[in-house]
Amino acid sequence: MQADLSMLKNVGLEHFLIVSAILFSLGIYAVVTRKNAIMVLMGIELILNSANINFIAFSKYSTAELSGHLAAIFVIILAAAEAAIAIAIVLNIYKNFLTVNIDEIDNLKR
Amino acid sequence: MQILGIGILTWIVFLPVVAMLLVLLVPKGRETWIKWISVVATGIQVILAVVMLLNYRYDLAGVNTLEGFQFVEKYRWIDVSGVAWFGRIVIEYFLGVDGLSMPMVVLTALISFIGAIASWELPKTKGYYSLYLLLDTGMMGVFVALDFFLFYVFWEVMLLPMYFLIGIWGGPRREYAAIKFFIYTLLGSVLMLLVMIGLYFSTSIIDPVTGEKIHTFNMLAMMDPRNYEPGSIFSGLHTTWRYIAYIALFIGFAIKVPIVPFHTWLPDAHVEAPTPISVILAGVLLKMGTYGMLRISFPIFPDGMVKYALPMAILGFINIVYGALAAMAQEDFKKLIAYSSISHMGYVVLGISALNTQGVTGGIMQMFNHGTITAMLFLIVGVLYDRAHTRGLDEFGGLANQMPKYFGIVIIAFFAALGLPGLSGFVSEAFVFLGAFQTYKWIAIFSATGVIITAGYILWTTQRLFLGQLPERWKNLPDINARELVTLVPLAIIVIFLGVYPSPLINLMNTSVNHLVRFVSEMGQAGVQLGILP
Amino acid sequence: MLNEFVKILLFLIISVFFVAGALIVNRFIRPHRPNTEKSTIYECGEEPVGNPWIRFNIRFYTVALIFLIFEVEVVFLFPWAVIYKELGLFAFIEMVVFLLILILGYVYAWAKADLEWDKPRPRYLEVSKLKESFMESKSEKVEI
Amino acid sequence: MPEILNMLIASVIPLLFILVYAVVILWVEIKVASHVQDRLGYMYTGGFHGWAQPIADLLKLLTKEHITPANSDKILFTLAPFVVFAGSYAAYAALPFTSTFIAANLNVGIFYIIAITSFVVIGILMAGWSSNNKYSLFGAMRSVAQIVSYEIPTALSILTVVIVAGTLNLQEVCQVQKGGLFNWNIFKYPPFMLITFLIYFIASLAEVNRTPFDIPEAESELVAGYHTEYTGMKFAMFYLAEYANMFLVSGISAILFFGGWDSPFGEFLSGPAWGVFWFVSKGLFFVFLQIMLRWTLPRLRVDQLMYVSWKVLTPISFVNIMAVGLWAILK
Amino acid sequence: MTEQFVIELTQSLKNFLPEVSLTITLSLVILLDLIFGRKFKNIGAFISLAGLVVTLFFTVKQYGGNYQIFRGMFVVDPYSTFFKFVFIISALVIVIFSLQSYELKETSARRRTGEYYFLILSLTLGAFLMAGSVNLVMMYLSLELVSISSYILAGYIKESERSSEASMKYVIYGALSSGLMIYGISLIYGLTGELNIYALNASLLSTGYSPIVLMISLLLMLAGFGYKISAVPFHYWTPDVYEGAPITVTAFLSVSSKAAGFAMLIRFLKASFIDRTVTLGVEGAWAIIQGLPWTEIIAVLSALTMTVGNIIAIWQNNLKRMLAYSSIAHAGYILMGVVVAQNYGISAMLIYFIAYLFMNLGAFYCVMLVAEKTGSEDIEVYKGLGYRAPFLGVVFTIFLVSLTGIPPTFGFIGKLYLFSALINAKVIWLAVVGVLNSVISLYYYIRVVRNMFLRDPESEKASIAFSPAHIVVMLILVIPTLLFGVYFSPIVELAQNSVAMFGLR
Repeated sequence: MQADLSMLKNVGLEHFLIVSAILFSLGIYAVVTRKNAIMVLMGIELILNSANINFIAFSKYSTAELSGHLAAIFVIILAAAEAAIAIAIVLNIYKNFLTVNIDEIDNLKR
Repeated sequence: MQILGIGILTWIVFLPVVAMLLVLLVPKGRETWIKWISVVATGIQVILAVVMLLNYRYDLAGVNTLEGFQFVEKYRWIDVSGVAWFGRIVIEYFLGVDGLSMPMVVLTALISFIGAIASWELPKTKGYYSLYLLLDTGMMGVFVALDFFLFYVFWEVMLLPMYFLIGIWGGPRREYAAIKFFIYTLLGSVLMLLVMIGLYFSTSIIDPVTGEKIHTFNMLAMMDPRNYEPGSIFSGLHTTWRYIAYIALFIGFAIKVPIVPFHTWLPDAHVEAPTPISVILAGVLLKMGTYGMLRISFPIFPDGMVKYALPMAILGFINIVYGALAAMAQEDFKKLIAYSSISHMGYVVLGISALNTQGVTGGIMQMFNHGTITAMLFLIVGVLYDRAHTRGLDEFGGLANQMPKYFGIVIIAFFAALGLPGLSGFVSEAFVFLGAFQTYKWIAIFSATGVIITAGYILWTTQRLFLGQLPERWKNLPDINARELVTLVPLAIIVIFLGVYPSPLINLMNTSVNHLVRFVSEMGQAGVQLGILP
Repeated sequence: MLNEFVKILLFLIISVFFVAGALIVNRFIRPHRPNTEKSTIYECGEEPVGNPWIRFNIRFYTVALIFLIFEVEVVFLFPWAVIYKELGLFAFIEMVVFLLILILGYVYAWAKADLEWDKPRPRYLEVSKLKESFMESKSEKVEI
Repeated sequence: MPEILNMLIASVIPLLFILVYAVVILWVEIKVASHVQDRLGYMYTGGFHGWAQPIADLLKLLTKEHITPANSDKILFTLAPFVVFAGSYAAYAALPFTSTFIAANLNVGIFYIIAITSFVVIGILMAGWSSNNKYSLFGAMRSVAQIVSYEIPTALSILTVVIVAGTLNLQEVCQVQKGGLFNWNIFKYPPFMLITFLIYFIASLAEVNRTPFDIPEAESELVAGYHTEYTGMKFAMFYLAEYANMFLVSGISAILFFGGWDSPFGEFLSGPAWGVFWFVSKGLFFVFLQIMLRWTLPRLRVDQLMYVSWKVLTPISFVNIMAVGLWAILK
Repeated sequence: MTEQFVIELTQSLKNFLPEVSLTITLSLVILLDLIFGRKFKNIGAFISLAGLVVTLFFTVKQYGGNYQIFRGMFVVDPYSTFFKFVFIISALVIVIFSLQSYELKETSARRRTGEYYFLILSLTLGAFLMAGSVNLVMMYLSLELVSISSYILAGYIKESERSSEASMKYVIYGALSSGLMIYGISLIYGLTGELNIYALNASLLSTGYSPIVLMISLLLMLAGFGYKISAVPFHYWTPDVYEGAPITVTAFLSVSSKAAGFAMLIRFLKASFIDRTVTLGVEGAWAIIQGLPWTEIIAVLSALTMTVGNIIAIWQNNLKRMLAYSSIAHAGYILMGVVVAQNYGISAMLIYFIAYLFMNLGAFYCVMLVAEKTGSEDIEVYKGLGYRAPFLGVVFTIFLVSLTGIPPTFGFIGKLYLFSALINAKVIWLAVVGVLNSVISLYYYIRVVRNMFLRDPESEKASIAFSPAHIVVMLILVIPTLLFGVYFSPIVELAQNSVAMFGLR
């Protein structure tokens, strides 16, 4: 138990950065491999959140300023807005194409 | 010299544009008005050229001295006030003529006039003539512009009208020919653009008005090594960048000439273009390439010129022989003339690469003479094609009896083309060989074989067209008509006149050519010893 | 502060342990005799019909969207509210501007009947008809 | 070491409280229901008014078989009760039971509670989706739509309190209201804070899916909503979470508007121990109110539900917040 | 403290009037459209026009000022004001286009015109903010405002398959690259602890940095910028979106959104990654920060962008798609100005922007008119169009020639200045690539001209008539294209005076 707590106290910047890097990579992986538009969007959300973790971690560990937190709030909000728009667009795509598989939606390439 | 407060050069350059606007305003159904407006405008151009000739001072050299230019017009066109991090920007409206350009101005006026008459029968008159007149302005502007920027603008202004003129009024493969012409020429001119910009940043002069140091597009300033800013890209002589720039410029002009590896657009364009446009192409446009070399490449990059004179002479030789051989192989009359153009432009290249008075004089004379002769030849092809709707040489024969007047004119043109003494072609070719022989003995000797091949194909063509049995289907071929004669006879007179008495043309350019040759060769060899020049 | 959040982590862990514990205890004393009838899903005693994983009404999405807008707004308002009294009138004006812009969106959604649960008629026809209607969209007849 | 122990104890106390409270309130609810409907309810188990009935129920649930419906998403199906319960329980961490006891004294307490309770929404959706049952899915969707809609008025009314209190820390919110009945937020800026409270209270009813907003588990339409397919202990966990939520929102009402652990009589009967009493009794009062409402009001239709949230409560909240804001500065 | 804060803020607001007026306008559009939208279909358009004119007035008044407002969030300087002119003009023109657009009149979009103009204005507002923001978060926010508006605009015709496909592709690529960008921003923030680009630069210079991390974050941020300006590795969305979106939107995106991206990119690079302690001999040149050769990266990007854009454009038969690739190529040209790392390069880009504004909008307008009259954007319908609609043919030809960069058109002047900037900075290889690309581009531009004039109409031969309004719009766009091609001093002076960025030499 003692060990656990001290470990918690020793959490440093690197740990956050590693988490965020993992999250970022997962997001990229999702974007690259998924064919479902919603899944791709979720991958993008992961990327945004990894940036958020970075912001907060940097803000916490480097300076006393709050700018990193502020940035995170704005990113959250933008992520929300973007998700809203994206999902609306995907819905519309579904109405027109009856699928959300982005590989099948390629009328314009032809 | 001014007319109505506007310089004569401005008149001669922009008169066609005025005429073009008039043409555009002509109501529908009045095609004749359009034709007359155009012919009159180009006619006035000829008159203006003659006026200029009459007022021309033969003792002024020009080339790199402002005082040596005549009919100078120099105004600030673009004048952007300076900012801290970048100096004042000045582009001038700077026109003037000297011995190098005067023959070309006369030639352009003449050929444009004749082309306008020759275009009488073409359809879609309004579009045709407005583009034609725009083209005229571009050509004339190139020959009188002394500001590089202005030169470039005129150079490019020609492209689009030419594209349309070939593309709309041309033969069956007109689209291909037009786009090929356009792309080749644009490729050449963008290289020129880069060199121009480089030169602009390398030269700086003191602004006479404000005393500021300004960059300039003034060609004359670019010719003076003292104006080059130290450390700039083209400063000094015999530097790698200057050689690269010279080659780039050379390619740009060579495409227009055309010199052999860049010539493939020419047969297509000439063959597909309608007769008057072929006339313009061969009579004026090709000369721009060599004119550009004389006006820009040589004086601005004398070091490059001197270094690459030999390759250039070899290229000229290749042009002569290749063009002639290719012409020999042609079945199509017009294509034959096109290849003969390549061959004849080779003489020009050879002559000017010799860089002595005879050679350069010969080159310019050949430019003028080839302009008139080849114009005649294309008109001749046009006359035949209008009647027979074919240009296959093998389909004809025995026309001498059927079309005697035509035969007479053709013989003059043909013999002028093969360089028969007494006709203008001989004089210029003789000068070219005289000049070239002094510098590149063997190249000159080998090039002379070109004359023999030329004689071969010209005579063979004469035989195929006019001698032998007249095929049955050409029994009713009418002889040449009055309008066609009007276009051909003046050219024939000039050809004969200059063949017998070439002095007016030689005198016109003599001072300038001497100056140019001295200037370029001394500068080119002087290396870094600057300031030795007039 | 980190400590406080560790406490919350503790809360979460405890709650998970509690649920897990309850389920495990349950596992030892409950019977386990599944059969097909039992594991059939419950539809009031009838045989289940169709696939339950259906597309649901677009309304849910609209609600989510409007919620998102306001929730995001609330996120901004909380920090502002905390120091509201320190900032005084100025903060009030700023907030009014901010809220007005949001209220504009709210009014717009209201006026466009996006706050109604039951819209009078469906906004879209079926997909097949929709495509046809776009083809002949110039004819003005088909309401999309 | 003691630190850890302290923390551990502090975090178990609310659990014990919830368990006791749930058992009690189960009984109370049935009794209230019965009396409202003019009957007696539990009477036999354990003797006095069937006091042992809830315990018996609990034992019964413990011995019930788990049925996992065919074709369900097994992982989500099992995970859902965890999420739901964890969501509501973790919120207790920021509740100040008294002036000296608060498990996690967060400086963003109320914000944290708003955030952590969204877990419940996810849990409900998981449950509804994984059950492979139409009614469950409908119930879950409705529930989510409802919670999400009423989140706005809730958040806005909380915001009003934050303006008044100037802090997000729930302990400090209570501190601000210290000193008797008339220092409580409910009496400030009359009548705006009262309106705020009403909005909060109505919205909180919807947040915990209580009548008149119990559309998600409307028995007559949807069987039992999102937990139709749940049996045994898993079902019990949903139930427990629901009761925990009931007290949670009531407790927040008490804290935000009624002084939390503050004694209504100023210094009289105040102190940490009394604080627990006051807080719990205020909380239970609102729980009682919720139960009463359940048996007095009919259920709303879905469209009415949305109407109330979006077109009544939200605009009023906006006006309210501006009014309070303006008043707060002018004062 | 509060007092001072308020004073600062009111002061800032005074210098924020263009944005404020835009915001008010867009609110009015949505509100009045709700109230009067049923009776007056185009009320949104007219309010937008009025609002834009008012904004223009404020912007003109603002020109020349050079200060920062909102505590280092935003700057007003000639550079941003210049871009605001570009945005306003393009928005004005687009609103006029939209009034005439058949796509908006004949589909379900006609019932949502208020929203349409609202989005156009909000895109413009976002572009305004992009041009002026100097804080990374602010930059990201404004970029997203532009992006989100444009996602919706691209899919504005909901029932059209290609429109919705366009918007989906746009949103996916856009969201991804903005995600990469914000990750890059977070890394830079971690490296320096600053979000303001000036402070960031100072911190980089004073405390040192790891070039690798800086390089990674720059590359990530370039993803965001590159997507906005459709530079090559991030250009995949462009052809699809440009083809699928309504033409008015495509035209708007190709000018406003791209210009905004460039405005921000240049400011960001110039403010963040130059070494201001070093003074170079050449006036107006910037010293690149140690260990981060971003000019080379941009140079490669630029060469790739124009080459890929031009070469793929050759195969396109849909005019909108062709113009999309051409706009990619133009992004490559404009990027050349960044490579120079001199004020001269920026001024060249600014000149090019004005040229691009007129010629590109003009080209899209012509495509729109033709698509309206013939129902297709395919190159086939252009056959013989020069004879069916001579005026349009000539005007379109002028625009295409200008896009190629042949004198005497404005496009040539733009290219001239870009190439001269490169040669002045001795980046000659790129200049050569650039001019060769101009030659390549000629091929596909002239293909359209060829179809219009060198071919005869195939089926339909009737001549096409245009209303005076159409002709006026064409003239408004074609006259500057020609006039500034021969007399460009005012534009050059404007551009030269507009390179001044706040706090930078």
